[in-house]
Amino acid sequence: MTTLAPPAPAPAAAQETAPAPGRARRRRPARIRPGLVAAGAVVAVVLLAALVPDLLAPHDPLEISLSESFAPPSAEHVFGTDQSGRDVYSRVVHGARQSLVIGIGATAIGLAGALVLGLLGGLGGRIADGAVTRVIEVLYAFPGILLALILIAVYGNSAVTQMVAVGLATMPGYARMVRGQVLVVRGSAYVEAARALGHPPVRILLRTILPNAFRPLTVLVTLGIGQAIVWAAALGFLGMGVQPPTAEWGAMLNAGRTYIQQAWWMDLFPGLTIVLFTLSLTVLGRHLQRATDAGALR
Amino acid sequence: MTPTAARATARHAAPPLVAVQDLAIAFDGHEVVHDVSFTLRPGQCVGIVGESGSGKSVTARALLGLNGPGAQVSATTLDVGVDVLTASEQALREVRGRRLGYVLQDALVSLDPLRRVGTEIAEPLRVHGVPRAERPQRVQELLASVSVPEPALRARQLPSELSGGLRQRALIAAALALDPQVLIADEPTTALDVTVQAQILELLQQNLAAGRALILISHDLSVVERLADHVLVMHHGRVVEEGPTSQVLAAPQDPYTRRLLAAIPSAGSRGRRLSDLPPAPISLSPRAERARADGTTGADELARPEGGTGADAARRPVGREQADGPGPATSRPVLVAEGLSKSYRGPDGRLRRVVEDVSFQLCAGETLGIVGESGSGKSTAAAMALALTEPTAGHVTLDGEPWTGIPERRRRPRRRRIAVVQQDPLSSFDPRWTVGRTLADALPSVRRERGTGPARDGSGGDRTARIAALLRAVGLDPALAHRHPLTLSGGQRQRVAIARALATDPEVLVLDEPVSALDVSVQAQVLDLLADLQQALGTAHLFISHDLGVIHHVSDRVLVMQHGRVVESGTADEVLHTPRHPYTRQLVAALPHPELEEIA
Amino acid sequence: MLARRVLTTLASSALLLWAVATIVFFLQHLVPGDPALTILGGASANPPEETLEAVRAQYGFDQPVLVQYGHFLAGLLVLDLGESYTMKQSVVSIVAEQITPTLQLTGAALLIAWAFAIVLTLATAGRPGRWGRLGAAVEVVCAALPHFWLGVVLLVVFAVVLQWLPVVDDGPAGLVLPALTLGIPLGGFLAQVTRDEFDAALRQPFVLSALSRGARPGQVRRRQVLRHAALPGIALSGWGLGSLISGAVVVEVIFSRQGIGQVLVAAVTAQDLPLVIGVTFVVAVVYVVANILSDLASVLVDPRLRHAIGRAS
Amino acid sequence: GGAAPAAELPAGTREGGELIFATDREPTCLDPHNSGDMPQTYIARQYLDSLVSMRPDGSVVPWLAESWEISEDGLVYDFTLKQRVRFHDGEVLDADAVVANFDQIMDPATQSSTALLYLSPYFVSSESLSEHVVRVTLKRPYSPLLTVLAQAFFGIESPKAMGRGLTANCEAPVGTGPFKVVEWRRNQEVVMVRNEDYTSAPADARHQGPAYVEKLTWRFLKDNTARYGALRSGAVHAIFNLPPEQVPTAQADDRVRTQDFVHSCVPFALDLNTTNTALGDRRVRRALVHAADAPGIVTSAYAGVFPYEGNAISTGTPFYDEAYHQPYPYDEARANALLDEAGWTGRDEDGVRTRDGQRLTLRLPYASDPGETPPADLTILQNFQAMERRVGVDVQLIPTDAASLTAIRRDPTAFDIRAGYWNSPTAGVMYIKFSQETYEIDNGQNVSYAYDEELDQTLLEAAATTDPERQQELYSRAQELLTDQAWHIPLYPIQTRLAIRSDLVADIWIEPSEGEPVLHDAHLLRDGDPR
Ligand SMILES: Nc1ncnc2c1ncn2[C@@H]1O[C@H](COP(=O)(O)OP(=O)(O)OP(=O)(O)O)[C@@H](O)[C@H]1O
Ligand SMILES: Nc1ncnc2c1ncn2[C@@H]1O[C@H](COP(=O)(O)OP(=O)(O)OP(=O)(O)O)[C@@H](O)[C@H]1O
Ligand SMILES: [Mg+2]
Ligand SMILES: [Mg+2]
Repeated sequence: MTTLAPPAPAPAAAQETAPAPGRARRRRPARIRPGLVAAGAVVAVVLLAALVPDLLAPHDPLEISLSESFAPPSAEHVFGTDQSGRDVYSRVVHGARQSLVIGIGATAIGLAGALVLGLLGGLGGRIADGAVTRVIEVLYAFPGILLALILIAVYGNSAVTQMVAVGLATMPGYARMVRGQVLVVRGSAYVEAARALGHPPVRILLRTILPNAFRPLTVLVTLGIGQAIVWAAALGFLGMGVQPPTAEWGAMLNAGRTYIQQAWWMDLFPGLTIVLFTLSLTVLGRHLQRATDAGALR
Repeated sequence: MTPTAARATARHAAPPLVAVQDLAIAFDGHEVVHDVSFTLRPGQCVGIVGESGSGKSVTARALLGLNGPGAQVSATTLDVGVDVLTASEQALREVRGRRLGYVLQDALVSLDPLRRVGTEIAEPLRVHGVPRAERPQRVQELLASVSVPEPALRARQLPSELSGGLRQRALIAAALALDPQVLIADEPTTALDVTVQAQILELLQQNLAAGRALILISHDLSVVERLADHVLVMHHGRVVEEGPTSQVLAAPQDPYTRRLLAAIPSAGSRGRRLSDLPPAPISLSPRAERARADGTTGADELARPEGGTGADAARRPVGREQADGPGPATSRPVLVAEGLSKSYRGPDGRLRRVVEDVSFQLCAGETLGIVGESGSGKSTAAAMALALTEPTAGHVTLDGEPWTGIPERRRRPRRRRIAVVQQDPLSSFDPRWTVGRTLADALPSVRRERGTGPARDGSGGDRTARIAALLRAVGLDPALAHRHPLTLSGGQRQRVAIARALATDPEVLVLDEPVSALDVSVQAQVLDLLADLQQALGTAHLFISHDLGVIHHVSDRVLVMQHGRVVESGTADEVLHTPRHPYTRQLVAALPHPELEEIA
Repeated sequence: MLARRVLTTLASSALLLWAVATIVFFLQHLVPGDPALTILGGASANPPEETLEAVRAQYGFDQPVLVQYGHFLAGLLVLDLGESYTMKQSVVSIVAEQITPTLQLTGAALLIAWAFAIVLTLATAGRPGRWGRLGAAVEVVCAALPHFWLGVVLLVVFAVVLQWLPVVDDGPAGLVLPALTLGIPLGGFLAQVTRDEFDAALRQPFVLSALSRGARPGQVRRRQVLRHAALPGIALSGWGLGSLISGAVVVEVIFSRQGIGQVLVAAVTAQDLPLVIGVTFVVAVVYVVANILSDLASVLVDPRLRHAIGRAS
Repeated sequence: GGAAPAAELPAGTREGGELIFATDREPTCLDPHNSGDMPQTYIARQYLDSLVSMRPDGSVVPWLAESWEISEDGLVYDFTLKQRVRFHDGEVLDADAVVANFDQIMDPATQSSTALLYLSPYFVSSESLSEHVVRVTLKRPYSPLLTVLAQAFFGIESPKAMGRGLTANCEAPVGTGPFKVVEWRRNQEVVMVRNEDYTSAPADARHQGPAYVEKLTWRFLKDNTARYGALRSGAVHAIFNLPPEQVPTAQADDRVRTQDFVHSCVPFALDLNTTNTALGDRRVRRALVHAADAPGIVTSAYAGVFPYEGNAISTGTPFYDEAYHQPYPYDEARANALLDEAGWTGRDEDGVRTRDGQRLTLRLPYASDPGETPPADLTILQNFQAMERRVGVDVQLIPTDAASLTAIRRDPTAFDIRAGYWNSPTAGVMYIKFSQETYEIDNGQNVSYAYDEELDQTLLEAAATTDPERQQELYSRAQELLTDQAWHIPLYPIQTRLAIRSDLVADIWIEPSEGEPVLHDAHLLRDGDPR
């Protein structure tokens, strides 16, 4: 659980330093990179699985078959079966939706909170900024797991609680980043240019400050989705994860852990899925960021 | 004449230290340097000049074998004591620092900010096996030898604690640590104040006198003129002209060299065009246009004149002749600043006055130059004039009405009458936006003009036309509207910044170092453009620069700032020909080569 | 000046601790369930109603929450955190006993994370082609590894099957696997941050400058570039140590280690308020101290910060 | 006195050394009088002695009580204590000490759940007749009393130590047993050392006098993989609760010996809350059992390691009746028919049965802590859920934390099904779970909220008789009645499963009252030092 969304390193103003004149012009033309294509394919398949799982899954993810438990991968069950004889592949496919909901939901909650805090801190003047900095500090000092456990104890164990819990735990990291970024952008020459043009503050905020402050968040967000899935899975380890027998990657990984010595497939496939998906999101995120950073250099 | 003669004799006696024949350098198959050849003998100074991107630095790095893994370097000869093309990495490392000292272009960032200056200078000593015990002593000697005061103290400081000039000296000291026979100095004086610049040149001169050879790279002809025996003029990666310095500068053969020389602004160039480009074809009357805009918004494109050659425009504009005299005083003052002061709280919590009691008047059609060294408060004064920063004391009026000290809300409708071209053009653009969008953002919105709902951008066609007109007005191809600022050259960016300022049809234009990031030839074009615009539109310019030549070239009247105060003011000629304040005198004295004026 | 800086740090730390304790206090009061039952033995107990009443009166659960909060604050002032409902022991002594093994674990994990990040960065960052990409991929994968899974795999492979390391052991050998479990994902994360910075620093002119003096590229990477690259990672380490404590919850269960993580989970689920507050409190203290340490480490690496420290965090 | 036990040991073994025993759950209090959770008894057995000791056949033999006499009416028990037995703190074991123990156990403040369930309904008083004779008086005859007292829950503690207060006594209780508690390192281990003056081993011990091993370390290794891994790597000598998923590997390993013991208990079962309208109908309850395929789900979840048990009590319980082993075979058609008959004929869009617009949804909260609900049990719950889904019954599994679960226990409206078991050395355990008395105490034991007058009478009568044949008759009837009601769905009997490194240690055995491992006789083999 170390891996919740990272707090911002120093606000990344350095990204903006111009390359030597003329150098930028000579960027390589965009080659089709196989890694990028593969990453895109993985994400596309996962999205497809989340939207129409039945298209990809041959079996009912919840249907047990007591006589077929712990069957190794075969033509019938390509990823094998689990302790109740359920088809692991179909569960992985069906798990996409729940995992994505948790991952994206938690990240969205974290970001939304961070947005409010970060903007308040970045735009609100000295006192507001001081207060926000304190709030972020306090949230940091709180062990994330504690927040999650208490929330689940108070509001019961549901996908929503988990999303909120994980979202809150990741929020301070995003908030710090947003705040730093807003501060950088606010002081930038192009915001000054906009002011000099006599644009009203709301317009400057919406059209200039916000979009630029969020640009560096893309990678974080793509990373964050994967992290949130892993986070929720860790809650599962403590028995606070999604309700069984719901198919969800983290929960599957956690359940498979027990049988790792006799049924490795129960862990391998959900684990690979999480890692591949996270990796793909990161690759895409980095590419996206590079593309926007360079101001679409083509 | 004497030192040069002495060196000339030495040069023919000794074998070359550096021999380059048919050097070509390519990145990813794209050749950026072609067929460069030269030799360097002991005591000799070869100068390489040329505009930005012409391949000067790449050539220098090739001598050290440091062009990076992406570079393909070829030459019939590339000898610096070892054959760079065939030598082992080990052998090259032996040469670097010991035989060739290299002073990088970006003095301010070429020292590791996390290491103490002493460590940096000791590095070549360490790398080349000088015992640890001897190093501190040597470091201090080296610092002393480049005239760094209190060398023992400086050695313990961090680069960030040193001024630009000191950093440049420390860098030179590191390059000289092992007493290399050849020193390569890449733009050793750019980014430095004139006064400091003079000191560095003095230092290099001493070094030459001590018998070391020097390769001096600069885009500034005046700098090269002072030191080099021999000059290569590079253009687009090619040597377009070479020869003894005096000969090349006095009687340039190549058109590019001639253009380069003509482009240097100075007192002598006042009223003349610096570039050989035709004047930007602007003939619209902004006031008339504004009147029309009140009624119609349709096709009020910035009109282009038919014809209109550069020939007559190359003459000094008539209005300027008048402005030179008592003219400005008679015309109406648009921007008046009185007793402006500004304080900032420093990191130690103490208040620091960065601008103190600055007053000036700016009249329509006039250019007021503000000159002063870096950090003297020029930009801050400008920001107060723009009411982007509230003054701590004093006030500004625009067209006789209060401009500072009122809520921003009341200022906003009048903001379009005063526009700014910011100091660093690149960072003044939203990096996500194309040029077109940047300009569109500056255009008055239809809503504001018509006072109707947000059904604007429907008239996208008009806006596109206006953007194209603006781009043409600053001499850019309208097709650039789809590019991102990052992909533009420095000169193009600066023009876009000017176009944006013009988009609001201002009466006052604040230009904060509009040419300092540009090399001479591009600078010349931009300065010409500004002059043309001023003539056509009758705007008042507040022109900020640290370059006396530029200031003298453009200004009717001049303010000299030091430490936040105005130390001298008057007409350009008064101030710069007969400076009264010691600081101004120092500035003028430090100008490297009054004689170049005559050459040009 | 220094005294003032120390005072500010102390004051803001105290504020932070108070805020954390207060939030936990009220949050925990939202949890349904009867603390009196917890005190009387938890799930398997069947106390009669009179006993419950007596306990409620004794602990003041029948008083309004704000009054309870007042008592709680009063205790906090003298660092009296009360007695654990479930462990029937003073919270301070439980926490004091359990924090040491956790700190050992998280400290070792942080070291491993840094070693991992540094080795990986030095080996692959800024290198074109396959190596660079491989390094970047390894980082992402490591950062995405869930502790509970990594721990079990390491345990099975190295302790059970290969038997190279003990399954359980209080000594340093027993620390290896748990610390790896915690350290590798954090290392992946630190490496990501470090690599970005490393790439940026490698493009700085001072690198070329050093090379032009004859320095070896490897040396420049190690002695100069790495230093720049490590800065954001160091700044994150204080936070990292705090987050490791969340991870320790899982690792301590898997490797059956003593520690604050296990206590925390048990305390939250059993609604053992004094213990929850005690643990949160000490975690916050660790966080505060870790941040001060990471600030100091940043200053060591970046002497420019010497003048800036104590200003904006 | 320090007899020389080494002399008695078989060749190739050695005296002394440290024995490391690892178990999964850690008690919150070491004193077994306080509350009464299974992990407490396992440790208590090592440092406490009880009055009597139980044999596998259900009979009892002397321990701290050398002999005892029971009055004709079965209401008065006179125990004569062993002489010259001292507690670890030097106090003498006498009649007053035993009385003090009964007082402590019966004191509501001690919160002894075992006392509440085993003694309160019967107990009147205890008194010392002489220095070494204790008299216990009962309200009504209670034939299982001796077996009840054999449990470590009723181990005799030093009155002086008990006087220190509950908290201190929890931390470091003092008994007369073969080991003394030295230190309890929370979350890690309880360290015990040999009681060099031990003279009070039970009559069925394999040797008298002090234990063979010098030091006993009782480690808590919560994680299944780690616990078994520790055994395999030799870091511990024996583990409690061999994880079912590891049984095949353990059996394949010839260094590991497994030892099982089926508890006398109400098996692990799903209790159906009859206050739920649907579950109040016996047809629905029976349908659930028919649909569950209980043998199938147990076998799949426990990999065949645990046997299925469909009776109200386990095979290890006295008076178990084979006839009720599998009363409701897996029969989906029958289940559907029963549900239809009960009026649950509608189906909603998910295929769940409805009646009068009400869905047949049953909430099953379970402990979210994996230590409380091990993976195999969770699998059982999931399998059960899936099986019931096939006949249109929607079972909702609700992971719940400890505090909330405590709250649920006393609130019949908060759950419909709960999983649980009850260990007890007597068949009287049925009374604890299903009687009007426990229903009215409302202490959470009668999870089904159900009782039957005939059942109550039968069980009370069985407790009052001492005639084994009559008891068998009555307890069989009770099993029949319970089976008929289908108030719960029994699944598997609780087992104590030890895995022992037979190359490192010998002579660990399991006593039958609560399945407590006995380490007094254990001795390390010559090369048996694991560390
Ligand atoms: N590593 C590189 N990869 C690709 N192109 C490069 C690289 N380094 C330099 N170039 C290109 O080589 C050309 C010459 O660059 P160089 O730095 O030598 O210019 P310069 O004359 O020193 O300009 P300036 O006055 O701005 O320093 C430029 O077009 C530049 O974009
Ligand atoms: N917002 C600010 N807060 C604190 N100090 C400031 C601020 N803006 C400017 N300063 C300080 O005020 C002084 C004057 O800055 P200013 O930018 O006006 O100088 P300048 O003459 O424009 O220099 P340059 O030629 O380098 O652009 C500098 O020392 C600068 O550090
Ligand atoms: Mg250059
Ligand atoms: Mg400036």
